[in-house]
Amino acid sequence: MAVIHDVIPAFELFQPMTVDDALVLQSRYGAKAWVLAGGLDSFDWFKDRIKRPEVVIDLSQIKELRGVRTVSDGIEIGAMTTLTEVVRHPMIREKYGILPKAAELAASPQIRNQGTLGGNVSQDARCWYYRGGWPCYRAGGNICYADTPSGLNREHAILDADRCVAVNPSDTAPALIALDAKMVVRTPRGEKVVNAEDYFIGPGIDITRMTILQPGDLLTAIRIPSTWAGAKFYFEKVRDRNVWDFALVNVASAMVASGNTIERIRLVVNGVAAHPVRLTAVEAAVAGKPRNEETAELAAELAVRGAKPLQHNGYKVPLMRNLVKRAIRGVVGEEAA
Amino acid sequence: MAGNESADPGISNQVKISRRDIIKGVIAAGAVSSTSYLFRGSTLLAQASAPGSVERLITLNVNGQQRRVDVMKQETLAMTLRYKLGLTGTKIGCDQAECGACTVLMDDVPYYSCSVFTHTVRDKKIVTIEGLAGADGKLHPVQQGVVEEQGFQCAFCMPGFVMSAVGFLKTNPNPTRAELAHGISGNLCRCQDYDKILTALMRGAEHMRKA
Amino acid sequence: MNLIEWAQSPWGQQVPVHIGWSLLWVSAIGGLLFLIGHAIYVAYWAKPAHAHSNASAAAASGVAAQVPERVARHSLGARLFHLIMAISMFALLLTAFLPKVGVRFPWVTYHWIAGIVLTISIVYHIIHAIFWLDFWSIWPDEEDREDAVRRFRRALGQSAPAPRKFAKYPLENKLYHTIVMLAGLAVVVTGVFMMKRVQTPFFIRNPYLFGDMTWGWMYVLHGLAGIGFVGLVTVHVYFAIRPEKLFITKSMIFGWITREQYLEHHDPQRWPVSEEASEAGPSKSTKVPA
Amino acid sequence: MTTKPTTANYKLIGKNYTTPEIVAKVTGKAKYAEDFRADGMLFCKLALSPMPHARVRSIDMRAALAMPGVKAILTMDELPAPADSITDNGTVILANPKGFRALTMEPLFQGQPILAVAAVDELTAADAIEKIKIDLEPLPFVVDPLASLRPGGPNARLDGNVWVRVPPPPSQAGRPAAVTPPELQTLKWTREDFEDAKQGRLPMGKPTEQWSVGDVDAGLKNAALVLDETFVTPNTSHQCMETRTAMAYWQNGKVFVHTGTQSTSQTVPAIARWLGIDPSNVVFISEYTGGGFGSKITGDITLVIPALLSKKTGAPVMMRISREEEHYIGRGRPSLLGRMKVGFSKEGRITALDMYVVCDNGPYDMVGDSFSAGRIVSVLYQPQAMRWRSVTVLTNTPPRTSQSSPGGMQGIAIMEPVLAKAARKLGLDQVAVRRINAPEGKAPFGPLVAGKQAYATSAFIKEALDRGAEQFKWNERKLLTGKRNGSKVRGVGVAISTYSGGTTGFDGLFVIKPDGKIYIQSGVGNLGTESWTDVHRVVAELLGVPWEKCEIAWGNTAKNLPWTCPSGGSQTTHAMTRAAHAVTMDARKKLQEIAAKDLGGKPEDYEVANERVFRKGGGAGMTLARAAQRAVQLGGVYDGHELPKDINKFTVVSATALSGQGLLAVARDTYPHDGNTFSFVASFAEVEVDVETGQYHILDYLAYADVGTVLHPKALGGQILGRSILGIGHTLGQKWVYDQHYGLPVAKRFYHTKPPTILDIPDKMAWGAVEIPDPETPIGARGVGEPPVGGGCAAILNALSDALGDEIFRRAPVTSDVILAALEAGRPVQDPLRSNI
Repeated sequence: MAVIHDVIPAFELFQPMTVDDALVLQSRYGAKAWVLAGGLDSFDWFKDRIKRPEVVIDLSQIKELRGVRTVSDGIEIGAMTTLTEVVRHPMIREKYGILPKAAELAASPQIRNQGTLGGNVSQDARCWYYRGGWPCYRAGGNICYADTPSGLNREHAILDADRCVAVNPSDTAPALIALDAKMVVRTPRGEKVVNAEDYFIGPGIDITRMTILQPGDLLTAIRIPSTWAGAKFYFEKVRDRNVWDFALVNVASAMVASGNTIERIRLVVNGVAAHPVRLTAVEAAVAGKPRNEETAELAAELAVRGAKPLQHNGYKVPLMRNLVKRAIRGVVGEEAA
Repeated sequence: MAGNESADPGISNQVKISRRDIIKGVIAAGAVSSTSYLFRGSTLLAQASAPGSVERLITLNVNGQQRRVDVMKQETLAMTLRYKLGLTGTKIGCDQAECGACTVLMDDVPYYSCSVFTHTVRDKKIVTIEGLAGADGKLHPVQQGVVEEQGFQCAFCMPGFVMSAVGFLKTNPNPTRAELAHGISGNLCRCQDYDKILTALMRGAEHMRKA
Repeated sequence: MNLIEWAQSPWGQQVPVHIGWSLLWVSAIGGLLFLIGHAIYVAYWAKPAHAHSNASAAAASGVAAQVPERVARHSLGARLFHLIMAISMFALLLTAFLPKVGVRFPWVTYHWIAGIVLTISIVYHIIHAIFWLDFWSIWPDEEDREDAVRRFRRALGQSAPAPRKFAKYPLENKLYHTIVMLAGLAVVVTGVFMMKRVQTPFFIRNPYLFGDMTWGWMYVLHGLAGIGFVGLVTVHVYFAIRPEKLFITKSMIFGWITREQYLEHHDPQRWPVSEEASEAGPSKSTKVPA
Repeated sequence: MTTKPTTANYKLIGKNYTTPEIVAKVTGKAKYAEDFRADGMLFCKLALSPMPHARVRSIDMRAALAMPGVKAILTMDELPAPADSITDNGTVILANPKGFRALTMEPLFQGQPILAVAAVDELTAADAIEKIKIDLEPLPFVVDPLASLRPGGPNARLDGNVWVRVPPPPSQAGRPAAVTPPELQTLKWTREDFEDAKQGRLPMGKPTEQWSVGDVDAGLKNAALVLDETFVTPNTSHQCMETRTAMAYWQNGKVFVHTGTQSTSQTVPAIARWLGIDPSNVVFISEYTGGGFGSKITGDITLVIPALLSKKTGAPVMMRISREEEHYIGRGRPSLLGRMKVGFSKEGRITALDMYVVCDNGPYDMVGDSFSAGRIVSVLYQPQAMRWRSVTVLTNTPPRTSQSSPGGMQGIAIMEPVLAKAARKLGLDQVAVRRINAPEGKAPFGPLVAGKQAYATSAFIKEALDRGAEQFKWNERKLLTGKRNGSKVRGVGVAISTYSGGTTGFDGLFVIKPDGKIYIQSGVGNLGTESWTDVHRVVAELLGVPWEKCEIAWGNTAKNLPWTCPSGGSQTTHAMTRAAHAVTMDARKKLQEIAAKDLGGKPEDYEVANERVFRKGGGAGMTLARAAQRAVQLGGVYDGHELPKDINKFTVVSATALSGQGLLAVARDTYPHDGNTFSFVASFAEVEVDVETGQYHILDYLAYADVGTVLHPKALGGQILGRSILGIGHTLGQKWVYDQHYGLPVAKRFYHTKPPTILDIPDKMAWGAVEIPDPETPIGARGVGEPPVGGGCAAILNALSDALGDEIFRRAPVTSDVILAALEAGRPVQDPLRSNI
């Protein structure tokens, strides 16, 4: 059968108005259904005719999934809130500045106008073999093409790889983990709330999924506790092009310091594993230490411990090291972050 | 529509050359009638009535007009605009939300129309490049800026850039050159005339502020 | 339901990638149905197999005196092997299929470690069986066939000579061993190659050892053998706990059976209790005249 | 024409103006190929090869043909055979039977079209493609040129792995020798040859082509410094914003084709050749083209697919080429693997240059990039002795073709880092080193032909260097570089660059009608360089007619256009201002003659200005409108009923169709032209590198051009800076990525292949022009499309090595991973010897 990567195949479209209706549809069509948020990840799959659902459930009409609400402890952001809305939201900018900073570095203006926070954190891997429709582990196959003697893995994982070496491409995910955000998930069995860092899974757990979401589940909102409101934030994304490009590595940190001493910190790196990597060991090690080059060096060395680079992504080790350094001590020569 | 009224000079010339109907049919940016079969119907059978099931025949608000149009479930806005409404000013450069040539405004916000399902924008006000100039043909200030500065080269990316700029300038009417560059950074130009494009669009912003 | 999952190779060719995992349930249910069927058969149709010929009875009474208290049935080595194999087999099945049924954990490392244990134990067993054990005792022979036919005809109510008593192993046991051996060799051989596809301390990962098609079929074979074991293990456990077979199960633990069990189930001519056979056992047996 | 004419007194030339089509562009009314519709129009989709090299055993299209709405399927056996072509001077170019064709039964790269389906809509066509069974037999493949040259390495084609130019057959009396296609041969290097590869040096096995001038070995022996450097340039796709979409239909035996092109006129014979029909049966429409950069010189051969499907189905057929398809069939610039042994005197003068290049040609028609690279290096750096050797290797990757500054960009990118390193080693100023080697006047270059080298018409690159260095404040900036500020370090770079700047011998055609207006016919393709209109400003300028009174017909061969150069190789500005000048002189002569006939005296007593022809020193005269009426009455040569003998037959057809409408001016450019025309650019850049992330950005960029007379400043600026960034893109990140095991590309999206965005360009950009007219052409104007490309690429490379040192990169692009890995290891870590990363 000849292959063609153009023209979206026909499917049935549903545009529920409420989350309940969406869940009904999801349970009715199960694995046949594809849930569409902003759609920017989905369109690639559809147009390349690689993933071809019979039914698409478009969440765009569900009002309750949009907008930012203040809740008892912190804020709740609807999963369908666009990245632009997050970037422009005055209160988020003021208290949780790292999130808009990360969101603004994602993709391009048009994509941020359409792409949603829920979609950005839940997006699929960008491994070019996988996206090219090669039948790899992540596509349900029995091989990883990127981790072979001739594999092209410049953009791939240096940590926690298990057969598949793809990385998580999200920019907002590490920021949310740094903010200790909680993901609100509706399942057929009711609602559950999970820590952002537990929302993401590696290939060892499920090689075909990036998150805990199973068919029938729906991410409805993201809660950010006030724990880290107004903390000292650092976010940096290193990429090839200055717009519309995925992170080679990005780093997100939230730090509370008294004077020059680090009281507590949350430190997350993405683009190095199939899930954002929270560096708990580093967090513990630098707590109570002065915010200086020495501490930064210590953190950096600790961070890359156990890194297993592939042929073409060895540079990610020094890159991750340096970004962690910067997250601790800021960029020398610039205002401390 | 702009598309329909502007019979292409090249083509009208051919109309002289030949009298056969098929050529009369060749008009720049075809009439809806000639293109309504770009896509055939959904291959799926009529769906069971379910919450959120959608009708194919919808009304779109495009450039201030209500347009009735038959839209497939999987149809993108770019295809609807180009092949069903004859608005070919909206270009398809990559069809993958990467180049911005298909950028249109929806409620004043720039979107990649190649990556929006037409059914999701029923309730939005859509403006394409054809809808910028006044009915009297008076150019939009941003268009004016482009003309004055001879912005762009092959101009395939131009409609998208202009729509992005107009959308951005509505939120930030007085940007620095760098801010404008960020605002329109979702658009690609392979003639790489970026420097002149920025000059032209900065001039457009200036006109917009005066207007 | 697909028997085999196919995919389009990077070159656009249809290649198998693995079996349809729904076959897992087929195998499990198949195993259950078999044991239910067998239970019913034994309960209602199976005629008592002990109506045996006088000749053998006489022989039995004749030899009874010489048969030791405890007849050694499984050497320590054989039992250890069986134990280790059983453990690794369970580990393999759990690590392979729990994730498939929704219990998710990083299973690959445990799986290949258990796989190595199984492989080594099987290699040991083959060598041990060839050089130390009564190698042929486990293979079905002509007499087993005749007895099976007899038993079957009697079950159908037809007249047939009474089947003889078993030699060392009952036919079911032998057949089971044969199937397990085939499936076992299949998983082990494919499994060893498949380790080249994952990160292990032993190889540099190289999935391009074979072509897409060869690998595909290898995965299918591994999968088929794997789910096969689900049914086989179910059946095995079933037989292990059947009352009339319990003495065999015990012997796999303690290594010996009683004289009574020996005389009741086994034909001393087909399984003469000899020094070699009993030395491993804890019995103070004396030689049986041939 | 030896004295340098001045441009000061022009009224239109050198002035900005609003081009005639820009309003249509900015309002969305400009129609590109995919914007046309026709009643009953069908849509076609392509089935592409999934393998890098295979043979089609069988095709089962029954299921597809059975689908409602599927109208026809086209395969290779329905394509006309490749046909010879004939140049203007009658030279026959023999068809290459091994050249690229629209469809194939032996695909030589992934993505090569095997068949096309026409259906009532795209969805049906696409679904039909998936119903077609194509049984393919995989064949040996190679996606890296050196891999193919290794002993026992695979060949991209069953009958060879390298192109070799062969001498033409003896020419028949009177007719120039035919141009024969290159020959496919098999070449393998020895194990010993590959020893060098171990040190990351390009192996230099047996070449297939070479030339040499002067004593290279002596030059190297007597040099104060000898450098031996290997550098690799990337394969890059043209990635025009508009894909090579085409629409076609047939009417009364004529085929009407809509698609993008770089030449309206020259695409007609190409279409005729590809379809095996007479040019008079081709109507070609292309008012607007969404970028070409060399990939659409005469449209694209795949346009025959909708044309043939249209013939087969009797309905118009639209072939919308997707972005992924464009990646496969949209052509690309070949990677050059280069090695330079260069000897320098202590003053930095190049005493000898030994150049070896391996060209990653792709599987089809031979590209001239490696030859052109040698030629450009030779003219730009004027080595006292030079040897050039090359192998053009076939790989199972998309077909290559000229891309802005084909070979020039690569040659300059390979050479400039060597020059930069030499300057550092010799403790010399970078500008000075370039100045001392830069060409001047009638600079010689290239191989010896009949005992002597060819030479340039003129070169004022030294002026460009001087003025550029001053404007860029080079001497101040260079002192501030290389110093760390936190994790940031700055560097400045300069590079010189050149490419051919024009051709000669094309036709001009316009009619002065009784309404007093000038109706100018333009066969130039409209790529947005605006040369299609700029060159005709010459007519209004020399006739003294306001631009508003000039109407230009373009973009549709039914509008009777003259024979014109293709807008490639930066020819148009030079070639077509000459033609415009020639045709204006023809009009002036005819006006003078008409005036003399009516008002007495000799033609030369009359002059033409202010829309009139009148007796010198005032007195009797007549308006151009009146003269146009008289021309019609007089007929003959005046209204086009008699035409000059030397114009192209294509122009004859057009002029004949226009005859009798007014004063018809038509002429061929026969002006003398001593030498080869080159344009030059001096590029300056400052970069800032962050050594903790490997990221860098360009703070400032200046390109100072020597392009002769400036026609249209804004358009020129757009070209100089736009094409500079095209080159800069090759440094920033543009590349192909191929999986060597399957021979397939994994980088097909923009976010993989990295064309520069508006946020990747320099913070500040500026351009200048020395504005010294070329003495060998009447208006003094040269082309500018290509020359800035190499300079842009190399200026950034040089700025990076100025900031980081020489031992960081061995290839372009230079991305953050390359920089970080090299800084970490203290040496270049990437494998420099692969054309794809």
